[in-house]
Amino acid sequence: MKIFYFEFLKLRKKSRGWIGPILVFVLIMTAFPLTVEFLNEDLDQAFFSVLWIALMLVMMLATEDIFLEDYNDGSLEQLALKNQSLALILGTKIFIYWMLIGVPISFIGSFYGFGITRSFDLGLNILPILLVTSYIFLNVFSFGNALSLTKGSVLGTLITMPLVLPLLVVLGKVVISINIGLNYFGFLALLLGILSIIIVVIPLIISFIIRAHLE
Amino acid sequence: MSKFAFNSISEAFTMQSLNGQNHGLYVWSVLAIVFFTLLITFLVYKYKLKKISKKIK
Amino acid sequence: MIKKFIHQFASPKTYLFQVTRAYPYIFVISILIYIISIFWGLFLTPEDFVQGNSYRIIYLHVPASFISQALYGGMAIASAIFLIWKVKLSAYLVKSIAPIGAMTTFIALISGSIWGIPTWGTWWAWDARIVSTLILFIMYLGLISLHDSFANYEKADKFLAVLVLVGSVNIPIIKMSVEWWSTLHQSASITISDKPTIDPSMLYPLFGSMIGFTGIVVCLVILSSKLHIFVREKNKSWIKDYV
Amino acid sequence: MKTIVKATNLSYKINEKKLFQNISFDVDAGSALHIKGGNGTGKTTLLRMILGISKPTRGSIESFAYKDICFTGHKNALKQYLTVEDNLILLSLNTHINLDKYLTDLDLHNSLDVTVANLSFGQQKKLALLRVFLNDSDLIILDEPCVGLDSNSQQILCFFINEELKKDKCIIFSSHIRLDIEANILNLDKL
Repeated sequence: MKIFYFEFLKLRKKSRGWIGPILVFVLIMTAFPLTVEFLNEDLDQAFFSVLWIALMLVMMLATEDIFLEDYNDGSLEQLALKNQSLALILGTKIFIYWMLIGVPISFIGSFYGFGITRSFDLGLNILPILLVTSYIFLNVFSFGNALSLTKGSVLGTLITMPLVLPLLVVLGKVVISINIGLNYFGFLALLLGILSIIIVVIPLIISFIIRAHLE
Repeated sequence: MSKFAFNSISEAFTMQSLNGQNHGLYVWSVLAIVFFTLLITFLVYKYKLKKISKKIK
Repeated sequence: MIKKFIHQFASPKTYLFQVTRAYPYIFVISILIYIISIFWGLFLTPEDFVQGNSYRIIYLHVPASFISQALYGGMAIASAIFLIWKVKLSAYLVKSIAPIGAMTTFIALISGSIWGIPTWGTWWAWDARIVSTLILFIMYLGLISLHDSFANYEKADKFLAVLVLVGSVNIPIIKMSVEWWSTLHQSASITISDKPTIDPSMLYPLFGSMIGFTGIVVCLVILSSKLHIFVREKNKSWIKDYV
Repeated sequence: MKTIVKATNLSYKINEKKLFQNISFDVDAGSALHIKGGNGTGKTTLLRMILGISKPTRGSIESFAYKDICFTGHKNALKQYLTVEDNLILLSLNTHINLDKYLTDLDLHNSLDVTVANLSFGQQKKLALLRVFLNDSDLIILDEPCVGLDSNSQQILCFFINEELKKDKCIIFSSHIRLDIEANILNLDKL
């Protein structure tokens, strides 16, 4: 509970760390209609592609210095010394990032979905997808950033992008099944399944990587 | 073993198919790419090995 | 017990000596097999009824794409061995397989897209296999750049092994997701995934070319690992005797 | 006497370069160890080995401390964008009974609502040392604690360490500045 509060305090006070990505997301979603003629059909078609790509980019941006700051100021050393499990602390950290960045972005995204496609159902339907996907993205990109901790986020992006590409394929299928009115809960279940594995495994792997970095 | 699939060398070169298209260009360019990629990789590694062996000596 | 055995067997020194002895045989035999099967494939097999003569690219393309995936499997196994038993040699192998894997994936991609021009009418299709091969290629490049960006080799080895393992979990997911996708987007393009019932006269040279190509790639891996062992162990005394 | 840290035949190599070889030492509860040596002799590495962050190339090191180890190194582990007060919350020291005493001693009382980025180097170091002064552990490890400290704070540190030694705590530190502490000396230069 304490770590939960500490991580929350840290991220909340570092406003550029969480407001920044949200604003970038809003900007992308606002900017993209400008590139298309103002015909609703075109917007509908492009909307989801832009949404998923924007979500991915923003999550990349958000995790850019998730561990770097703690590494540079020595907090990670102190965390590694504690008898408490490092993986748990790191998992909490990612969770807080999701709470402060992923959740608001999901709501904004579904709001945009409602606004641009003029379909209330659709906006509501993509909300759970956005919530789950943003959490998966955060986990995977945190992994990449842990690997490339001292080497800049470009390397982290390069090595983790291939890992999330299949997710985009699944997201594309979700949109198609929502559009033709099919039941998309199978995909939601799949995403939740992936998420539940990732939530457990990624913090363990990251803690291993970070111990290796500190060595 | 099957018999030779082409009647002449020039036919083998153009690789004219039953539907009339010439596929020689594609086949030979792929062959060239595979050959040169392998060759270059071998040469690069041989060269690097030579360089580092000298250094070690 | 196992650990002791592996460590004894897998010292870079014994590896290097054994491999150098085997290298010329593998090289000559596989080159011979490869050239014969390619010759057989290109000139002696009958023409394919549907695709015409362009199908002959299969003898160049399939071995490369098969090897590009097999090499990743090899890397994953070596990474697991390295992380579990801390065998140095397997870390060297992971590192030295990566560029070779990138090369074979490159061959597979290029030959595939050239093959696509006469058969599909386009050099690129967003087809399941092509996309997963492209992702594999990017993954290889990522692995290489990850290892190269660390000055400390021990750390680089560890991170590389972790990334290879995580990536290997991802490979079935890539396959799965991408295949769903293609079934939905099934358009005019023909997928190569449904294999034609292949005639034995075409099958033998295909097997031959696969074996030959595998042998050549093994030779390349040997060279690459030799280079990496030289780089890593250049201060050891035995290496001077070896060179 | 209870042994807290036991090192046997430690060797460390970094990129095939030997830093030190065959170091053995015991540190008992209630005693201090001063690690000396010039630049690049491996003081920090040795301390990190005791912490369990780095692994020795050969030999073994064991620590029998039950509680979390208390450590300050070159990096202060302070959040630059937070105020002193928030940082104390992060360190879980904001409710400590002795907090006020040390804040006045170290002259940090007036800067509670200042962000750490606006503190001077010495003040940041003092804030980091609060973690040591208000510690709850039986093994304290200090890597160059005196860098940037004024003489007054150094005296407080010395006094504090001597007090802690009386409480049977075990202290390992490295320092170029001489401290008035009765300590066993491990000189890495002579190895």
